[in-house]
Amino acid sequence: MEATFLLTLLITFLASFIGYELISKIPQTLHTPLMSGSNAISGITLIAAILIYPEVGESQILKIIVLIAIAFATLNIVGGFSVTGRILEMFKKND
Amino acid sequence: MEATFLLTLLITFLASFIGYELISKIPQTLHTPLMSGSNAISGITLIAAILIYPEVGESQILKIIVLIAIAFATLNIVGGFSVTGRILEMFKKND
Amino acid sequence: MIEVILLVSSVLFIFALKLFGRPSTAHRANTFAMLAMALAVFSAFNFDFSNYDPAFYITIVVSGLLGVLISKRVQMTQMPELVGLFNGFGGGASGAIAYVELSKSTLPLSDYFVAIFSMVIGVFTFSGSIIAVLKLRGKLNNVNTTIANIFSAFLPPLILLPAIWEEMEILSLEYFMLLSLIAGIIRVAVIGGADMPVVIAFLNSLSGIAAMSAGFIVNSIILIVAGALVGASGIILTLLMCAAMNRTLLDVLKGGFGGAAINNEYDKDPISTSPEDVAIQLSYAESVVIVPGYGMAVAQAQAAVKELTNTLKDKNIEVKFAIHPVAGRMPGHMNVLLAEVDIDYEDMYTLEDINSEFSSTDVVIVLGANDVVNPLARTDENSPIYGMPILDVDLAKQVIVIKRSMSPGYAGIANPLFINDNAKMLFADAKEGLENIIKSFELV
Amino acid sequence: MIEVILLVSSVLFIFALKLFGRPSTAHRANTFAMLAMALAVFSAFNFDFSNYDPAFYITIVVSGLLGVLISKRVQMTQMPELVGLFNGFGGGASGAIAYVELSKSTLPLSDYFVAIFSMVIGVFTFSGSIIAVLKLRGKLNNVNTTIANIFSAFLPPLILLPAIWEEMEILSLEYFMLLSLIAGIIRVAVIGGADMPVVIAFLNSLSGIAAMSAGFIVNSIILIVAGALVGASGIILTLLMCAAMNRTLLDVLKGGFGGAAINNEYDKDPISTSPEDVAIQLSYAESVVIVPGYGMAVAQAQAAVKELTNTLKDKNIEVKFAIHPVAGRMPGHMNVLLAEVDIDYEDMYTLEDINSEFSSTDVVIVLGANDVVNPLARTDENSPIYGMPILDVDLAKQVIVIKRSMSPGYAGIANPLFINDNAKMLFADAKEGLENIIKSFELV
Ligand SMILES: NC(=O)c1ccc[n+]([C@@H]2O[C@H](COP(=O)([O-])OP(=O)(O)OC[C@H]3O[C@@H](n4cnc5c(N)ncnc54)[C@H](OP(=O)(O)O)[C@@H]3O)[C@@H](O)[C@H]2O)c1
Ligand SMILES: NC(=O)c1ccc[n+]([C@@H]2O[C@H](COP(=O)([O-])OP(=O)(O)OC[C@H]3O[C@@H](n4cnc5c(N)ncnc54)[C@H](OP(=O)(O)O)[C@@H]3O)[C@@H](O)[C@H]2O)c1
Repeated sequence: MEATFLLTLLITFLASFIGYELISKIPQTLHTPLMSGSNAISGITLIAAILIYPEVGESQILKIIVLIAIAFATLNIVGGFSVTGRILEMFKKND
Repeated sequence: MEATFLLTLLITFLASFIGYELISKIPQTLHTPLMSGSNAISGITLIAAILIYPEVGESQILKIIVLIAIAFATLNIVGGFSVTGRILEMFKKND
Repeated sequence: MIEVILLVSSVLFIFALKLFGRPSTAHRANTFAMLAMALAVFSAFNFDFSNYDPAFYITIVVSGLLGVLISKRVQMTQMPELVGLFNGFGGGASGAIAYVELSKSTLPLSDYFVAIFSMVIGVFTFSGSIIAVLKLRGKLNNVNTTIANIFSAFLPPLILLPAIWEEMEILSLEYFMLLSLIAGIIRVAVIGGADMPVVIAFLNSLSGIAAMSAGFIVNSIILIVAGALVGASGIILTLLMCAAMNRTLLDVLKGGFGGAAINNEYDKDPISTSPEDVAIQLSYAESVVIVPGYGMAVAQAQAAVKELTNTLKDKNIEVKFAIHPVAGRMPGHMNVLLAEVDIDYEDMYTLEDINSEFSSTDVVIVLGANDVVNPLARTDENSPIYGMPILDVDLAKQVIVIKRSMSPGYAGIANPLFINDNAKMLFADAKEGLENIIKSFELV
Repeated sequence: MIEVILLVSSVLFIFALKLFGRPSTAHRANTFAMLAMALAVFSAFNFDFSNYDPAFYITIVVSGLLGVLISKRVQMTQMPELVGLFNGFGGGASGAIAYVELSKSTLPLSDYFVAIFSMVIGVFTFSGSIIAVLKLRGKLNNVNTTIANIFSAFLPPLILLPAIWEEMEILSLEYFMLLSLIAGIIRVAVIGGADMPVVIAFLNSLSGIAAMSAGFIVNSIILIVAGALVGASGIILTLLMCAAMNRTLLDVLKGGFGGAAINNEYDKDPISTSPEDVAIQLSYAESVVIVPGYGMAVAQAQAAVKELTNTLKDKNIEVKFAIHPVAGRMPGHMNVLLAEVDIDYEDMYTLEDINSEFSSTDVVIVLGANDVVNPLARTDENSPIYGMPILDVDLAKQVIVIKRSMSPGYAGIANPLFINDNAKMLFADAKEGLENIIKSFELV
């Protein structure tokens, strides 16, 4: 999606605002899974890595750096969601 | 601000979501001013009227219709905010 | 630059809504919203004010002044009508704009449908709101639902008419406008007067949606943001009211509720009482709960309520207000009237907060309220209000009902509370009744 | 098409966050977030998977498997470290991407600054997180704050260096990267171990902001939406923790808190007790509140807690858990450990909810908690924890403290609770102590 800079700013504001409102309401009990879950989401940067990977061109060094970014981000996403799932499983048993 | 259709949809979603979250939290005591206040905001359509007014061209009929729209929207905005202010003034006294 | 202004305006609108969340910040919310609106309007001129002729400026100034005038003149009890009226104007404006845009032949197809949508919704909001206002003023009786049913049945062929009958094609815009106008009138006409608050909140939501779609046509994000906020606000209030009556929105919009006098007889005479007796009873109470209803608004009795409250508090009697979510004729109606006479909002309790307290309350004064305290909602499965959450005043030690007669409330059904053993009726206009009680206090 | 997928993905992320709000829907929240992530990743390929070589796919698969492996292996007590580690990876990835983009000379100026920002924040998050993990594992002692102060003082000239010294210009990117790396290390190194949760939440917020700015560079809205959500989440948790300790974020980041042993003497000997005595005392109690702390996590005593709870409940003794917002080493740490052993979250109370109940509680068991029950926070203005809201266990009829010694908690100060008249110390490892109590019950 392409957008003008200010529209992007508006979206940034709206999303941050929603984040603020929603997270303020999450009870303390869930703060650990929230932390690990939102941590997993920060791996979203993987998308940027995928987008730029085909464009790095010849440079092997840059390519390796992007691959490192991909490895890091994937670890963050997969590990993060998996561990969050494990934690939440414990809360589910209580229902 | 110009934007692609889907970005606009995203903004629509984000704004509606925020509206939903915020308004769900407003206590019953304030429902009347909320109603009159959000009513005033719906006069925002005045902006559309201002935008298209210079473009209606020759047609006198269309011009008059836009003027009616402007009158309606202005009434809605000015009257709405003014009456909301009056109502809220009553709540302020209580502090 | 314009973009920055619009960004700021959007942000302000959202913070305004956030500040609306607490009585102590709500008046600042209004200032924020006004500022946001001013910025948005200003930005629409794009720094070029010469594009506009005197007719334009005169229209703005005159209607603005008119708006101020009306809003200053109106009484707090007429608030529901006023909101309905302004709301109709907002919808009408969106409808008119969509019509003008549609008249230009340059609209791309996708925008075309959005514009049709905006026009239909806007015009429907306009005519529906006008009817709602007339109903609230008591100028219109309920229309039989069959008319609406017939109209709905014929709507599909009516809509398709221009597609079939070629001569109509050139006028099809005007034709659709007329259809929406009629639809608005008929739809609202069949709905009972006391359901008008739901209708108005729903139309408020629609006017927001109309503004939002106008935003899609003229490509303005601020219309979309503000419109979405209004749309959300209206729909939430609508659903809250429906929940408070245990009815669905569809049920309300279908119309035909209330007005019908069913099962309107009592198998026992009520005990009636006098202002003097009430005064004596109150002076022996330790805790009093006042339940205001539509009758308080009609009688403009709020000042008298304040006076009675002061009298009671001076005697160290605890006074609370129990406010049902749909008491009166608009959400929060009672709260505003009480706030008008400086009653602290800390003393106003919602249904959930106070219902458990009635059993330990000495005296409950039901002031021009009826349906919202009708115990049939709990007990009679066949009652039209069955399942509606009510204020359980019948559990209190003593209930005093102040109203003019035994006639029913909006739902049109008898209220067994009136003949309960612990209830006494003070037949009087709400204001006069209270004033007489206060006078009697001076004699006690 | 891609745009539609991204729109759906954004919406899903937001609903995921909303579902996170209640324990009963939270596990669905994770599914939503995973789905949103999968859609976003899928869309990045733009339906053309052939653009990518084997190295790419191998990297993804291997690191994905590694992620699963680590997450399945880790113990619940190591959660803080794990979150910190993953967080560092996320930040590092954003930093690396920004670096690559910066290496391309085609970046427009506005994006250039955003990219620098993203790189600095990302790399800082990376190195800071690694240090935080090492500290949590106890592999690193507190570093003297003077190092950090000196570094901060020299930072401005260090940043300006490439502008002055021409030879450095070509390497300025790498130079800035190095500076950020060092800054992350030094900044976190001076902060005490028990403040690591705050640091990790703060770095979590930063990693969201880094992802968000990466979104600005590669022009991807989904990165912005998701990044903003993470940024907001991290900062809220950070501020909540700071509020729970009555310290400001700046104060925490400045470092130098805790570790110092001040005023560590008691003018009285504590009363020590035995598992048998505790068992007897408990069996006469009607209400018991258990206050878990860091010691429970260290000792992995949660299963023993569950067993004791069952034993007590079988005897019709009411058992509640009082959980301080910063008990343990991460927000919600105790809740997770207790949930692990199937303790109902309805039985876990927050500080606000339980503090008024202590005065009517028969026995409080403080299990490896210390600072969060230190009454000096209420009474001693000079104490480093003064003003921190604490669990007022000293108001209970009897307090039993299970810990291994009289040594202080993280804040490094003596706890007068231990020598209170109504307190008894059971010197033991949390797990062993509990197990002995349970055994004694069988003998009672
Ligand atoms: N507020 C909302 O947003 C909303 C929305 C939708 C529907 N409604 C409906 O509106 C109704 C509200 O209930 P409610 O209890 O407030 O009102 P109600 O049930 O309509 O009863 C009002 C009562 O006030 C009495 N009254 C009228 N004028 C009076 C005067 N001058 N002095 C004293 N009493 C007077 C009437 O009895 P007398 O003629 O004997 O005096 C009548 O019984 C409910 O049926 C509710 O479902 C409200
Ligand atoms: N949770 C968070 O998010 C967070 C964030 C920022 C700061 N903090 C800080 O962390 C601290 C948390 O307070 P807290 O009361 O949970 O912990 P604490 O004050 O650090 O005390 C923990 C106690 O547990 C005992 N302990 C250690 N190992 C044990 C074992 N195996 N068995 C039994 N006891 C053991 C220690 O005493 P012995 O050595 O005598 O056994 C110690 O006194 C606070 O100072 C808070 O400000 C927490």
